[in-house]
Amino acid sequence: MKVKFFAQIRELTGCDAMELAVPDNATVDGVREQLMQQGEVWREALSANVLSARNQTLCNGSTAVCEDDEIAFFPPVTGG
Amino acid sequence: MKVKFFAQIRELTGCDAMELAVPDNATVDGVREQLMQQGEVWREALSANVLSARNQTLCNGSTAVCEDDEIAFFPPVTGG
Amino acid sequence: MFARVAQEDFSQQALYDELCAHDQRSRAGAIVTFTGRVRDYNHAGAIDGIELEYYPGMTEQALAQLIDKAVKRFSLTNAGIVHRVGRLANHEQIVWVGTCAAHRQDAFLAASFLMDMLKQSVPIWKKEWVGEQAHWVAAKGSDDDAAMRWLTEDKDS
Amino acid sequence: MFARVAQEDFSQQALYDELCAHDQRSRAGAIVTFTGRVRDYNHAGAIDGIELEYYPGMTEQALAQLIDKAVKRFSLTNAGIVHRVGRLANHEQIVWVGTCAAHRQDAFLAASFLMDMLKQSVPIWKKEWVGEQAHWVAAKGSDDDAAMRWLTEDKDS
Repeated sequence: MKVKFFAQIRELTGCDAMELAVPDNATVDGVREQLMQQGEVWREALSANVLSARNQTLCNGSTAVCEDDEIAFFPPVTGG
Repeated sequence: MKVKFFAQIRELTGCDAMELAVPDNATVDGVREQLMQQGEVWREALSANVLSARNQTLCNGSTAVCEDDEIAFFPPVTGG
Repeated sequence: MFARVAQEDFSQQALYDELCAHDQRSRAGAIVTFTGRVRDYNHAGAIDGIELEYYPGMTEQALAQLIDKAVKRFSLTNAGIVHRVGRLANHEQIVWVGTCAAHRQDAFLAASFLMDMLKQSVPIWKKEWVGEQAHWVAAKGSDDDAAMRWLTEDKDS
Repeated sequence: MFARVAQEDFSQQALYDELCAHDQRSRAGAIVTFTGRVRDYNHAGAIDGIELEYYPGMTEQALAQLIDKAVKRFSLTNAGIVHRVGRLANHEQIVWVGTCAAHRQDAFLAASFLMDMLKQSVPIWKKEWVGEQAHWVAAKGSDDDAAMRWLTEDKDS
């Protein structure tokens, strides 16, 4: 699956996008947990108040995801 | 004193402005009463819901007036 | 600040530029504009334009006082209003209001306030034309209610 | 209806004309615009411009959905939104919202709604520059509260 990161999360992790293999029956929270295993900086970046989107629509942690999805993690928005 | 009329009142009376001599200690209501003496059409025009202004500032019926004033009578406003 | 009565049409860009150029601190984060246009219908059906009468002298003064009140009440950095008079065809621009403030809520509230109060306190009267006939428009209770909202808040504070 | 993300600056007149040209019934009596500009200060002092990051694809989609929601909720005859991204200097234009409706209350409410919801649901993130340093802006509780006002009304109805 494609995973994207924005703003503080992108800067902290130094990563704007990655391909990730996820198990069957994964959820957004599962993906986030998996990413946080990658190291301290990932844990820090993703443990704060983080929003998520599945296929460019806001979703919550319990949303189911599959291999073809585009998942994104980002901080609360501050446009306008 | 100068008296001005606008909108329906101007049209009904056929008068947009006139000079009027008023007694000492007159009020806006007194001026209005005096004008209504001029005939049926004046009575009709000035007996409805009428606003008044003294020297271009909204005022009420009990406002005192003097010879140098400009008094105006008009219906509720409908601009915008 | 500006408050004008005009026979001729106005330009959105020119008024917006005028509003921002004279913005007190050139730092307004929020600018709101309202434009009112002639609707081509009323409650009874189609109309053929309107005609606006005003009280030269008092109308300009009432508009200026309204702007002044809005600037103080909502901490605006600038505000302006232009109201046309005379005969106007359907869809023509009638009135423009613009407000500048540091924050959006003030700019929105002030523009609403200006329109609500204008409809209650500025001497302008509207006739609607249908063919060769023109009828004076009656003041609307809903406009009184809208203005009352602000006046009641005045009393409370 | 239009909803765009843009690097380049926008023209007030061009957006206003676009909004009115595509007004469904060309009969909107009320047009409200909101323009947000870069303020030259924040709570801590002077700043030197901002930088806006977005999520290509999702941001455009979120703006379009927001416009759609506002048009339905407030019976608008048209609405549009443009949000800039990238590096912006102090006082530059950031965002423009325009609404057309038969009556002024709908046009005002819809423009407020669009700005409140934009600040809560559209993926755009702001950095403030001070000299050579840039800091991400934290989401404001007051913006959540403003959006909550509309969301609570949704639940009630």
